[in-house]
Parts: sequence; structure tokens; C-alpha cells
Amino acid sequence: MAATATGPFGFAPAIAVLPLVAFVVTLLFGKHLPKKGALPGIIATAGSLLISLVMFVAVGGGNAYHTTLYEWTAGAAASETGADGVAFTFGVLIDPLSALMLVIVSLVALLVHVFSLGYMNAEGETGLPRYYAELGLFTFSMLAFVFADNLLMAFMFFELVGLCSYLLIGFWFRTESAPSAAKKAFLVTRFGDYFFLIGVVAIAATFGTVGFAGEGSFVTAAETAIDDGATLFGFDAQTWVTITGLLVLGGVLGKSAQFPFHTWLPDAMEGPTTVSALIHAATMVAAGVYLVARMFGYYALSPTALSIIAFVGGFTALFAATMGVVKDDVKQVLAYSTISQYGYMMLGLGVGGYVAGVFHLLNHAFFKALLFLGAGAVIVLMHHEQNMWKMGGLKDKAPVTYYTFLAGALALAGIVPFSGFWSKDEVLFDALIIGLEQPVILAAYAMGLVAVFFTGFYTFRMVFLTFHGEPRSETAEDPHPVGWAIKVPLIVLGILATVTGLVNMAPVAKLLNVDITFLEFWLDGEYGYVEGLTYHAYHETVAFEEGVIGGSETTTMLLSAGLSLGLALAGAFTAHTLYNVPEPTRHMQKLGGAYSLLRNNYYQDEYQVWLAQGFTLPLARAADRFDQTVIDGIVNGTSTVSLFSSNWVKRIQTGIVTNYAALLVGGFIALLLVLGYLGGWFA
Amino acid sequence: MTVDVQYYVLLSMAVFCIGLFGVLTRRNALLFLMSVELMLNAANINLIAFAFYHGNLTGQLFALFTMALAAAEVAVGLGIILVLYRNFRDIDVTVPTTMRW
Amino acid sequence: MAVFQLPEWAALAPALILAGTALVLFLFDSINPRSTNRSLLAGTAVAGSLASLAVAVWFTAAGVGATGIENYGVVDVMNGQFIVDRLALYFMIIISIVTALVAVASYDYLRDHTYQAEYYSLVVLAATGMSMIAASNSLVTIFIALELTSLPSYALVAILKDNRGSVEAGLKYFLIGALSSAIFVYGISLVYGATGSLQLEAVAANLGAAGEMGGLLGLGILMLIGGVAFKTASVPFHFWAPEAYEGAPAPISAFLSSASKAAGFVLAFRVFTTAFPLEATTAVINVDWTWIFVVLAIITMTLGNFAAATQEHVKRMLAYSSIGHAGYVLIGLAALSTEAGDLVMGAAMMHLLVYGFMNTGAFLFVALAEYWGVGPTFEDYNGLSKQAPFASAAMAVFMFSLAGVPPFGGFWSKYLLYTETVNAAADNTVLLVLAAALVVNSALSLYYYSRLVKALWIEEPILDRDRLAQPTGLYAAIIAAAVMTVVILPAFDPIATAALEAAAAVVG
Amino acid sequence: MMIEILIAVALVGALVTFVAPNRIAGKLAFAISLVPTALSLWLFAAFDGSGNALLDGELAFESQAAWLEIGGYSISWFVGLDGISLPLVVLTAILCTLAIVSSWTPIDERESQFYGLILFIEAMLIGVFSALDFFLWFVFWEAVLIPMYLLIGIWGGPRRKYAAIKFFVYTNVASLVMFGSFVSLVFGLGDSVTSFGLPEIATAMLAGGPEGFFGLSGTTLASLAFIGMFLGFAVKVPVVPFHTWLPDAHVEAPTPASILLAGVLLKMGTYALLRFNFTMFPEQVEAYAVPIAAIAVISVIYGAMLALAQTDLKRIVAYSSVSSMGYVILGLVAYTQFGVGGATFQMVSHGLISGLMFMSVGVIYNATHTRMVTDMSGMADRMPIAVGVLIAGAFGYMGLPLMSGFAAEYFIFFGSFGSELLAYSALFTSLAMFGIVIVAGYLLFALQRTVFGPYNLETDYEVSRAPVHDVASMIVLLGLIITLGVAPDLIFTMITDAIDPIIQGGGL
Repeated sequence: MAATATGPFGFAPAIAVLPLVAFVVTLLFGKHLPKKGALPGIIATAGSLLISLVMFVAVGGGNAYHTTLYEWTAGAAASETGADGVAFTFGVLIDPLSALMLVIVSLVALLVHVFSLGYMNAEGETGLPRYYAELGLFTFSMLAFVFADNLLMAFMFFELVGLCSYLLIGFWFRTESAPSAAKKAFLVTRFGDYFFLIGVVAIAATFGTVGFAGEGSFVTAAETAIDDGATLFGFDAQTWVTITGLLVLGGVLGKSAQFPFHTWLPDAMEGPTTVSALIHAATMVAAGVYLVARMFGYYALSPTALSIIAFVGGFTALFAATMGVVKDDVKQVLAYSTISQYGYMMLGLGVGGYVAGVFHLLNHAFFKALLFLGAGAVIVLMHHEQNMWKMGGLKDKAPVTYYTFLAGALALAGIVPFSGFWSKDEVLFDALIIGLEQPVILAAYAMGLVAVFFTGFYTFRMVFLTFHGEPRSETAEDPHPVGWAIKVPLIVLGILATVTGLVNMAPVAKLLNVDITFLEFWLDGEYGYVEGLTYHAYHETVAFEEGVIGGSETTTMLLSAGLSLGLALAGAFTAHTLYNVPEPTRHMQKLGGAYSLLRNNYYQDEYQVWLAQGFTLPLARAADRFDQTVIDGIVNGTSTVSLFSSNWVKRIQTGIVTNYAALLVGGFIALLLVLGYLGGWFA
Repeated sequence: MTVDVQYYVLLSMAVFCIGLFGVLTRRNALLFLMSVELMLNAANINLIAFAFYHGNLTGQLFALFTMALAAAEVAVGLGIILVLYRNFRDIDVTVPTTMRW
Repeated sequence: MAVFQLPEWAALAPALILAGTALVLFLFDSINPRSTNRSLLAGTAVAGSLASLAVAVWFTAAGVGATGIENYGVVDVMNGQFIVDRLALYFMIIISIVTALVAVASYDYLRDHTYQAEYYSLVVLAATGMSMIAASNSLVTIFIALELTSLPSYALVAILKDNRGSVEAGLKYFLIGALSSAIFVYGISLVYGATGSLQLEAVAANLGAAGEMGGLLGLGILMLIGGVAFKTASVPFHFWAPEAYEGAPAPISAFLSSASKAAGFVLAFRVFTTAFPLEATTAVINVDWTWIFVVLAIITMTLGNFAAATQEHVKRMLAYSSIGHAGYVLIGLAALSTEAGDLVMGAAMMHLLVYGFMNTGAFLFVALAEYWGVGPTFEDYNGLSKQAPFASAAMAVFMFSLAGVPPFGGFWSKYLLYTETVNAAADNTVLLVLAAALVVNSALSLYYYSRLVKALWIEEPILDRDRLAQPTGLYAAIIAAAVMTVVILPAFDPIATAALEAAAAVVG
Repeated sequence: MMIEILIAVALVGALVTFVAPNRIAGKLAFAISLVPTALSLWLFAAFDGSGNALLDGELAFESQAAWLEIGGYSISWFVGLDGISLPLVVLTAILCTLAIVSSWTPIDERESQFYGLILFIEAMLIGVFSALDFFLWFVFWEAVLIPMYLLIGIWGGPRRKYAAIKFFVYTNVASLVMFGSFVSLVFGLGDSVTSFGLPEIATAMLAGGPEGFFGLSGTTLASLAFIGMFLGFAVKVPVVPFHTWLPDAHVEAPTPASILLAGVLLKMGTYALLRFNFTMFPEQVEAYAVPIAAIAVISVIYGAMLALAQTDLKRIVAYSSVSSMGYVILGLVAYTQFGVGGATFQMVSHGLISGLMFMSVGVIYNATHTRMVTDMSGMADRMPIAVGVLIAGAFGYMGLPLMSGFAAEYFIFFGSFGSELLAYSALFTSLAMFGIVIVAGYLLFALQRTVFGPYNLETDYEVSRAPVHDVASMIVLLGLIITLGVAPDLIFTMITDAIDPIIQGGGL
């Protein structure tokens, strides 16, 4: 179905505008509003959710929507392939992918707003209007990013969510650590965005358009260019697409905290836990992956780019999971887990598993938001203690928190039938079949697979340390009660984490041969869709060959599923053996030298800090010294020399009049001699 | 019998140079003044010789003016030398060096 | 045609009025040498110079010296011994303006002076000489007018008889002056020898007859240049200037550095263009005499500005700056060999007129400071703007204008000079060196001029001063000069036109 | 007549303020400055021009009157606005008003002089952007120096004297070089040009360029003039390595002067580059594109690196201005609609943003009496709103989308990435873009150290919230920044309309 209908889609901009209004209202009048400004945000996000659902239903009804809202600017610009003119616009693109994402974002945003009532308001925080305003601004930016219909608009809101992230991480600005973490988060992502911006500029300059969809999209233009065998900026079209795609990927790696730009995310846990749940788990971090999905058609043109995405994803999944194993802080564990899970999504997308990637994105959004909010609840219970070694035994004292958290944990670990299992399995399966033909992908798959074990392990280590065993501190014995504002979001998310996996049970569908892979249908244009932005369109473009084990796709699938489930269970069981005891102890010595390596996050922070402070800063200081001494020295030297020669020149004036007469006559005679010689007067 | 004009010129130049030499070497203000007078008179020699040479009276006339002006100059000069003496108790022209550089 | 016809000698009226004023003042002096009727004396001098100014302006406006049916054309007086053309009138205007300003300022400056009538009469007499120089058209009249200027000047510099500085300055000025005029007159005698005449056009006409006396003529020309260099305080005859300006009473410094310099330049402009037309002279002496001016201009402006940069005494800084400006104006002669020579000379003349306001004003401010009893150094001037904002503002105007920074009159003259030098460089690329020297020196001058502004406006006073008096005469003169310096910027057209016409009168 | 009124109001206002009592000077100047602001906004609304002022464009509010004529060239009062100059005029008027407001707190001595100078500088700046005759333009261009020299010198910090003189002399030398180059060019154009009107000169340049001068061929002359003028403007912009006057000037200048210096004075340089070098010399732009782009990139990166090494807030912003101006150069040399248009947009945008940054730093300084990053922390605790605006401004500086800085930088990057004129354009652009990372580095670092963290500042008094008027003016600026960021077409269409003839003039 083509994207024509307006109808309910006319309200689409309101999805983003409502939170913007909430932002303005809260910023200006927050202090005077009840609940310190929470209400405008709640109302606005509820409204956004409502409209998003309407959009979702409308797309389900077979429609899609693509329109330009506002022309930011336009002008003449000769591009390498396109026409002479270029227009930079703000537009709305509602297709299955964005409709789904809108629902996720607005739902999590709403739940986090509600949760904040219990988490922030109840604790007597100061600066709450600021908090809610920033949340509103974030929600606005994120939603606008999601329905952006072009790369530039996406970049703009991509940056804005980065700003909100910065502000919210630094919410407790009176501490030393929060502002530092905020700075780091923004800087590292900025570094990625630097490449992204080059990518945007390059794509715009190459194709004369930045649109995602339709005939005028850069994807179509790139396809044409490749078909025509064009030369772009001195490269053949294929290479240029790879280069620009990888440049954009820089932004993705930064935002989605992929290696090597992952270091900011654990630090970002300095922000309020609600923020971590919303921004650093469910939504903003997803922006990177979402962007890859959004312009998947472009990446599909470049197998090289895809392979790199897959490999980085697989590597990050394993890399982060291992670090999560040794963390003491519950939020830190979740942070590394987030990095790892986004690695899976990248892996999925990188092997052409568009559906798998989006599926994991969907599931992860819910279960990770759940886990973070659960952790938030635990933190409330524990009077803002985050060290798991000081917890224990909370299972009985806070059953709602425990069970919902457990649901999230099962989903995260990938235990059947919780949502995480389905999507992770699909990712791994897609990677496997490609990997059988492509060694690089196989390596990525292997890393992803190993990571499953670690995931199971750290997840349940966290669960056991937090909720099981004996309380290991006074607060753990007598936890602070939590209210409905905390429980309701947990329950909602707990249910979602349990069931969302059912929307795309690919193995079941394959085994029973029934059409229950709803998400795949959804993304494949069974309902509403926009031309070119469908799974099979992508699938056709992706030039990967697929292989199978044992000659049968089903066997391969079962093998893959069994393998990952087995590893997950193994991980969980190891955790159970080690930590599900009344008095768990650290098992550092078992890891030997690896322990300190992991505790120090593979020294990733160290080298990045060295890059900033050990290299760039001294370089800057050296430049400054150079500037002060050499360049400014020349400037000042000129004046010194002038004044020095001035001092010398004025000494001629000795004050003795006879000398004057002599100099005068001498000067005169000198002139006479020169002129006489030239004129031949003495001849 | 006429003397060639170049001899007059040589004479005047000699006088001029003597005057100049005096200016450069004498430190007594009065001698300085006299040396200048010599130089002026060197010019007068020239003027009159050339007037004769060219056969017009302009030079002679101008020589008269020069003499008159030289006298006026000396008058002013002496006045200044007087106040010089009053202030510095000396008429050595190298003594007043309060202002230099 | 004019309604009535004045006799020819009346064309010299600006100079004659000054002469008359001088005589009246002399008369007054001889009747009552110790008169302290300041208003009467200063008033007479001012009235005389303003009358001279008015007549000169009237003549200019009426078209004396200008060609064309309805104009009077150039007026010859005494068979070409004097000539009244645009050039003469232009410089008479400059001289009478400066004289008027100096006379007004002297009203307060000479408050406690005993022989006031003598002072004013000498000033006006010197001004008469300068006016005469502007109109002189023969080496005889030039020499006489020159001495008429110099002799009172020597006396004026040394007029503070009990002030060692003044006397020393007078002595040095006099000695170098006497030497220079001896050289000058010897030069005249040689020129006479070579050409047989002293009237400028006749000299030019007889150049061809100089024949084998080319060497003598060349030496004579060089000696004439020496005399001019003395009057304009150019290298190497400049040595008197720093001391004379520093030691002399400040109004006299103003008078000498503005009017006397202008007189020296008009002399040079007329003599070298009229008596020694470039091609004819070069044919005889085998050297292009503009080269001398190229060299002198560069050395003069460089020496003046460099020496000024590190001076400690304000007046001495202004003295050296005055030498530097002489270097700028010399470009007017240096560029004569080129097609745009008249424009360059015109620009140089514009500079002299503007300089008449801004430099006079600057020295008068020093006079004001001396009147207040402020010491001679830059430090002594620190923070004066707090007590005397208007005078200090005026001084800032003068300084920036001297530096050629807009929005002040000095901008036009300096940049037009620069522009036309570049223009002239089309024919003689060496002039680019001059232009470059102008740039370097201009930059340096910015440094030391702003140093004074800094002292006045930026520095804190080193000592507490009481309220400073506001002497009417000095203030009036300074403010008038400042206002003119500013007003000249928008109203530059008449000045530019007059200067270009003046230049056209002798060039091309 | 509108432009004349605009300038006249500011000039007369300056005089009135100068003589007004100190007590009311600030409010009086504010009231006066509202008039030009309102007028300029009216001009903005009533703008009916099209095309480029120099290239046969339809000028708005044009007026012309003869001024003077010298050597066959006429100089006139010639003003008018096009899409490039109008936004800058509005920017000037607004920033001056806000600068006056932000002076209320810190300026507590010699107020009337201070505000008088600010209004004076406003008049001159408006003149710079509206003048279309070279001499007229140059008068305004140079006249800006004096008030800025005094503002830095009198009300500046501890090393103000050094900074003021350095600023003054350095930029003046540059102007002299530029002036010489330009007049050589004009003379080189020969008879095809009869005035110093910029449109006439630009037309002649595009019609075939100079015939030659100083014995140089036309092309060589044009190239030399291009280089000379580029160097001249490079100091003003400033471009590395001619930038060292800027940090000194900024650090020592009082906050309002810094606002004007960064906000408008730097734009004079880039505006002039656009008007002269990049309009009149398409061939030279093409020939020297690579070295110029290299200089631009070096300015961006090197300037940003220097900013990174600083601990003085003002120095940080000062060096980052060097960096931002590098973007402008890059955009200009790209010679595309977006490149040059973006560069112009960046002039306005950077004016607003750097104005906001200096204002914020000033507010903090007023409260803390220190600007050292190391001396304070947690200022957000005491002055939340001001700090909030500061953070917004900082992010604007970093090029946050929906703020004007992003629009400007994006236009520039987009314009230069695909530039056909500039070889290796993609590489240069990518290198320059790294500036957006470094800028984030030093600004975030500074923010973290100063406004965040536990409150700590050693004072013997209680630091309180920022005054309402300061916050209000900051918010006005922030509003403008966001407005332009969201709707760049408010001025960008106007700009590109005036840019297009330039690009096409190059025959590209």
C-alpha cells in the first residue's frame, strides 16, 4: 500500500510537539505546578502514546505516511549525482518501523515519567522542574528523531537527544562525578557524531538529497549511481557508499555505545536511574541501532559496511558481557549488559537480519527499561545504595519488584519463553547462516554465542546477589517501601518483557509451519508500508549468501536455538552455584589475572582518558606555548626591534651643536659626492 | 685685463671652506658667527664675480642685500649669545646640552 | 570679471596686512614696551592674521590665480619678483590660520611675560616673512623673505630669557640656521653664476645656457635643497628641530613646526618646479634631482618617527613627529618626475593644511599643560583627562589625526598622499619603497601617538592635582583646532580642490 | 536617508552621552540605542533589495552624494544595503544595545565616556556594513579602532595597555597593507574606473580585471592585490597566524567591549573578505583556493587546540572565535551558494553566540571577580538561570541543532564538501569539521569545572543571582539564536540572493 492517506496521520507531528509543550510549560512554570512539574510531562507522554497507538493502528490498517512539514532551508548546490537544487526539510515518515518505535518510546517515556513520581518526587529532590523539563525535551527530541523522514533531521534530533542525555546525566550537578560523566558521555558520542556529520554532509553533497524514503531518497540515488557505475568524489560508487555508510556508522557506534565508543555508557549511570532506564537503555541508545534500521537500504548496498557492523556488534556483545561479570554496582551490570545487547542488535542488522535486529530492539527496550526501573526500585528500597554486596534477601520484602525484575532477567538472559530468547535466537540464527559462508561473520557469530553464556551468568549473579541469600546490610534488612508509582510501571513492563517475544516466534513458526511471525510481516509490508523500506526489499539488496548446517534450515535453526539456550542456562546455573547461597563471596581468584583486566574494563577508559588528557591536552599546551613564544614572539619582537632601533636612532642627536654642524655638513657632502659622481660634475 | 671667472669661484670656494672649517672646529660662539660671516662673504664674492661675468647687476644688488641681512643676523645672534652667557656663564657652544636624544 | 579692479600690488594683501599688523605692534612696543594689555596685543595680532586669512580666502574664492575668463589669472607683482597664484594664496591661508591660532593661545601663555608687544610683533613679522615666501618668485625675494622669517624666529625661540632650555634652543636654532642660510645663499650665488639670473622663470629659461657650468649648477641646487631642508626640518638639516621645538615656548613650537615648515615647503615647491624644470635641469646636471628628495623623504620620515617612538618628553616627541611629517610631505617633491606628480604634490599640500590644524593644536595643548605647570614627560601627563576632559579629548583628536586615523582630517591627507604615491609609482616603481616606508612609519607613529593618548586617558595620575584652570585663549585655540580637524573630514572637498589647484599652478 | 539617520542617531547619541552626567549615562545610552535597533529592525522588515550590492544588485535604502574628486577619481558618500549587509547591520544594532545593558553592572567609572564610545562605535560599525565607496568604507573601518582602543585601554583589565596598543597597531598595519593593495588595483584598472565606488570597481574587475601597473601584468597585479588584501583582512578576522592580538584584546577588554569585538568587529574582517577578495577576484580565489582552505583548516583546529589549553574563560572564548572564523574562511573559499551563504550566516550566528558567551562570562565575572576556570566551581548553584543560558549558549557554540550555530556550520560544511572550485574539498571539510569535537571538549571541560560540581568560590561576600537586566539580555540573544536555528531562511534567503551573483560572477 502506498503512502498516501492523511487521516489520523495529520496528528503525527503532535506526538513530538506535546512533550515539547510540556518542556516549555515545565521550564517556565514548573516551580508552581503540583508534583513539581511532573504532570505536564505525564499528560504529554500519555498523549503521545495515544497518538502513537493511533498511528500504529493506522499502519496496521494498511496505511503509511510520508510528508514534509517544514522547509528548513533550500538552495542551489551542484551535487555529484543529483540535480542542482537541494532542500533541507523537516518531515514525518510513519511506516511500520517508525510506528513501532514511536509506541516503544512513548510508552517507556510515559512509564518512566510515572515511575519518577515515586523515584524522584518522593525522595525530596531539588531541581525537579528542571528534571521534568529535560525529560520532556528528551522525549520530544527522541520522538522527532524517530519519525524523521530524512538524514539531516535525524542528525539534528540525534544531537538533541545527546544534549538531553548530557543534561540528565549531570542532573546532580553538585557532585563531582555526575558532571564529569555527563561531559564524557557527550564528548564520546560527539566524537562519533563527528563522523556522522561528515556522513550527512557527504551524502547530501553526493546525492543532493537526504531523504530516507521515496524516489527522492539518497538510497535510491545511491542504487542508481552504483548501477550506472558512477564515480563519486574520486571513488567508484560502491566504495563511496561504503565510506559514507561507515561515516554515518560513527554516530551509531557512539550513540549505541558500541566498541570503541562504549566507555561513556557505564559512566552515564551517574544520572538518576529513571534516566538510565529511559535514555541509556530503552530509547536514546537505541537511536543508533534504529538509525541503521532506518537507512538499512543504504547499508544493504554495501556488504563491507554490513560486515563491519556485524563484526563490531558481535565483538561488542562479548566484550561488554565479560565486563559485566565483575561489576558490583547493580546499575553498572545493567549498563554493560545494555552495551552487550545493542551489540546483538548490530550483529543482527549487520548480517542482514533486519527483522531480528528490530525485534531485539523492541524486546530489549522493554526488558531493559524494566530492569533499570527494577534496579531503581531496589535503590529506593536500599536508600540509594547501589552495591549489590550490601543487598541480598530482598526477594521476600519486595515481591513485586522481585518478580518483575526476575521476568526482566529471564528475558535478558534469553531463557525461553521470555522475550529476549526469541529475538536473541533469531539474531544468532541469522548470523549463523550467513557466517557459514562468510568467515568474518562466523567470527562475529561465535563471539555473540559465547556472550550468551556470560549474559546468563551476570544476569543471574545480579539477581541472586540482590534478591537472594541473607541481607548483608542493615538497610537490606529493613528496606524502604515503594509506592504504586513504582510498582505500576514495573508490572506493565514485566508483562511486556514476558510476552513481546511472542510476536515473532520464528522457530515455532518454522517448526509448526504457521504464519505467526507477526513482526516480520509487519516490517515486510503486510500492512501499511512505504515503498522500498520493507524487509524483502532490503533482503533482495543484501548480497550475502546463506548457508545451512546439515542441509536443512530447520536443523540449523534448532541447533542454533538449542546452543544459545543451553549456554544461557549454563550461565545462569553457574551463577546459581556461585552466588545463590546465603552468604555469597567474591570469586576473584578464580579469574586470576583476568579479574583486574575486567575490573578495569580492558583499560578502555584509560586509553581514552590518555587520548584526551595525556595526548590532546599536552598537545594543546604545546600549541599554546608555541603560540605565546613563537607567533606572538614575532609580533612582539617586531615592536621590540623597532623600539630598540628607535633608541639607537635618537642617539644621533647628541645635544652638542658642533656635532650637528658636522653631521649636517657630512650628510651634505655625502649627497654631493653621490650626485656629483652620478652626474659627472667633477669631471 | 680680466681674471677668468673660475678663479673667483675658486677663491670663493676657498673662503667658503675656511668658514665651514671654522664652523666645525670653533666652539666659541663668536668665532662660529664669524665663520658663518666668511661663508656669506664667499657667496658675495661669487655674486659679484658672476654679475661681472654675466654683465648684469642682479648679483651686485643681491650682494648688498646679503650684507644687510648678514648684519641683521649678527645682531640677532649676538643677542642670543648674550642670553646664552647669562644663563650658562659661557659662550662655548658645546656647553648647553640640557636637551638631547 | 570683477566689478572693480585692485592694483597689482594689492594681490599681496595677505602678506601686507600681516606686515602692517607687525608694524602696528612694533609701534605699540616702542611706545610702551612693558604693556601688559594682553587683550589689545593679542587682539591686534589675531585681528591681523584673521584679516590676512579672510583676504586670502576671498582672493581664492574670487579666482585670483585661477585661469578662465571670469577669473583674475595669476598676478605678477614687481616684474615677477613676486607672484600671487593659487599656490601662494593656499600657503598664505595656512600661515595665517596658524598665526591666528598661535596668537589666540599666546594670550594666556604669555600671562606673566614682560615684553609682550615684542613677542607679538615678532610672531606677526615672522608670519609676514612666511607669507612673502609663499609669493616670492625670485631668489632675491625668497632669500629676503626667508631671513625675515628666520630672524624673528630665532629671537622667539630664545624669548624666555631666563629659561636655559629656551636659550639653548635659540642658540642651536640660530647656529644651524646661520650655517644653513650661508649654504643657501652660496647656492643662490652658484645658480646665479650658472644662469645669470635670479628670477625663477628666468633661471629656468637660461638653464640651457649653463653649459659647462652644470657641476656648479648642480652644487647650487643641492645647496638650495639644503636651505629648504633646514626650513622644513628635513634630514640632514633637521638637527636644530628637536631642541628648538622642545626648548621654545610651546606656542612658538607650534608656530615653527606648522607655519614655518609650510613656508619652507612652498619655497621648495615653487623653486624646484619653476626654476628647475625637471627635464631641462637633468639635461644640464645629468642627475634627476627628484632622487635627492626620494632619499631625503625616506630618511627623514624614518628618522623622525623612529626617534619619536621612545621619547620621554611630550614636546620632543612632537618635535620628532614633525620631522617625520616633513618626510611625508617631501614625497610631494620626490614624485614630481611622474605623471601623477601634481596629484602627489597636491596631496602633500593638503597634508600641510591639515597639519596646520592638528600639529598646532597638539603643541598648543602642550602649551596648555605648561600653563598648568604639568611637567614635560609622558608620566606627567598621566590622567589629565580626569581634570580636563575636553582639552584631553581635543588632544586625542590631534594625536589620532596626526596618526592618520579617521574620522579626523589627518586621515584624508595621509591616505591621499599614500594613494597618490602608489599612483605615481606607476611611472617610477622606486616610489613603492616610499609607500612602504610610509606604511612602516605610519605604524610606528601610531604607537607613539597613542602613547600620549594612553597617558592622558588610560593611565592613572601619578600625583593628585587640584582643579585645573581653563584659560580662555588656549582653550579657544585648542578647541577650534580640534573642531576644524574633525570638520575637515566631511568637508574636505574645498581643501582638496584648493590644494590640487595650487599644485597645478606650478606643475604641469 | 534611512542609513544616514541610523548613523546620525548613534553619532549624536554618542555626543549627548559623552557630555551627560555619569549617573544617567547608562540608561540614556540604552534609550538612545533603542532607536537604531528599532530602525534597523524596520529596515529589515522593509528591505526591498535584491541581488548583490556590488554586482548590479537592487540596493535598498541607497543614497549617494559627491564628496571629493582627486585625479579623475571621485569619492562619494555612497551607502546602501543588500542581503549580506542588512543582517549584519541589524546584528550590530542589537548587540550594541545589549552591550550597553550588560555594561550597567561592571562599568562604574567614567560612565558617560564609556557609553559615548559604545554609541560611537555603533555608528562606525553600521557605516562599515553599509558603505559602498571604498574611501567611505575605509573611514568607518579605521574609525572603529579608536573607540575600541579606548574601551580596552581605559576600562580593561590589568594588561589593558599592552592589549590595547597591540590591537591598535596590529590591525592598523594590516589596514595600511590592504589599503595599498586596493588602491594599486584601482589604479591598475585604468580608465575603466572613474570612482572609488565599490560597485564600479567590482564590475570592472569582473569585466576583465586590471590592465597592469608598476610594470606588472594585469594578472600579476590582481594576484598581488588579492594576497595583500587577504593578508590585511586576515589580521582583522583573525586568521592564524595573525591572531595573537585577539586573545589579549579579549581578555583585557571589559565585557561589553568583548561582546562587540567578538560579535561585530571580527565580522568586519570576514565581511570585507567577502566584499572584496571573494567578490572581485574570482580567478584568484580559484588559484589560491587550496592555500586559503589550508589556512582555514589550520585556524579551526589550531584555534580550537589553543582554546583547549586555556583556563581563563575569556581566553577560551577568544580562541574559539579564531576557530569559528576559520569556518567562515572555509565557507568563503568553497565558493558555492551554501558555502559563501553559510559563511555569511555564520558571521551573524557567531556574532550572536559569542556575544552571548561573553555576556555570560561577564555575568559570572561580575559576581565572582574571577574568570579563571580553576578558581570556581558549582556556579549553577548560585546563579541558575544565568548558568542555564550560558549552557545553552555553549551548546550553541558547539553547533547544537536548532540553534543558529549548527545551521551556519552545516551550511558551510555542506557547501564546501562538494565544492568544485576547491581541490580536496572533501578532505578539507572533514578536517575542519573535527573542530566540532574539540569545541565540545573545551567548552564542556570549562562548564564542568566552573558551573558544575560542589559550589566553591573564595569570596568574602555572598554570590547572588545575576541581575535581571543581564539575564534578560542573555535571553534575548538566546531567543535570536534559536529562532535563526529553527528558521534560518529568515535571513538565509536574503543572503543567498546576494551571494548568487558572486558565485555566478566567477563563471562557475
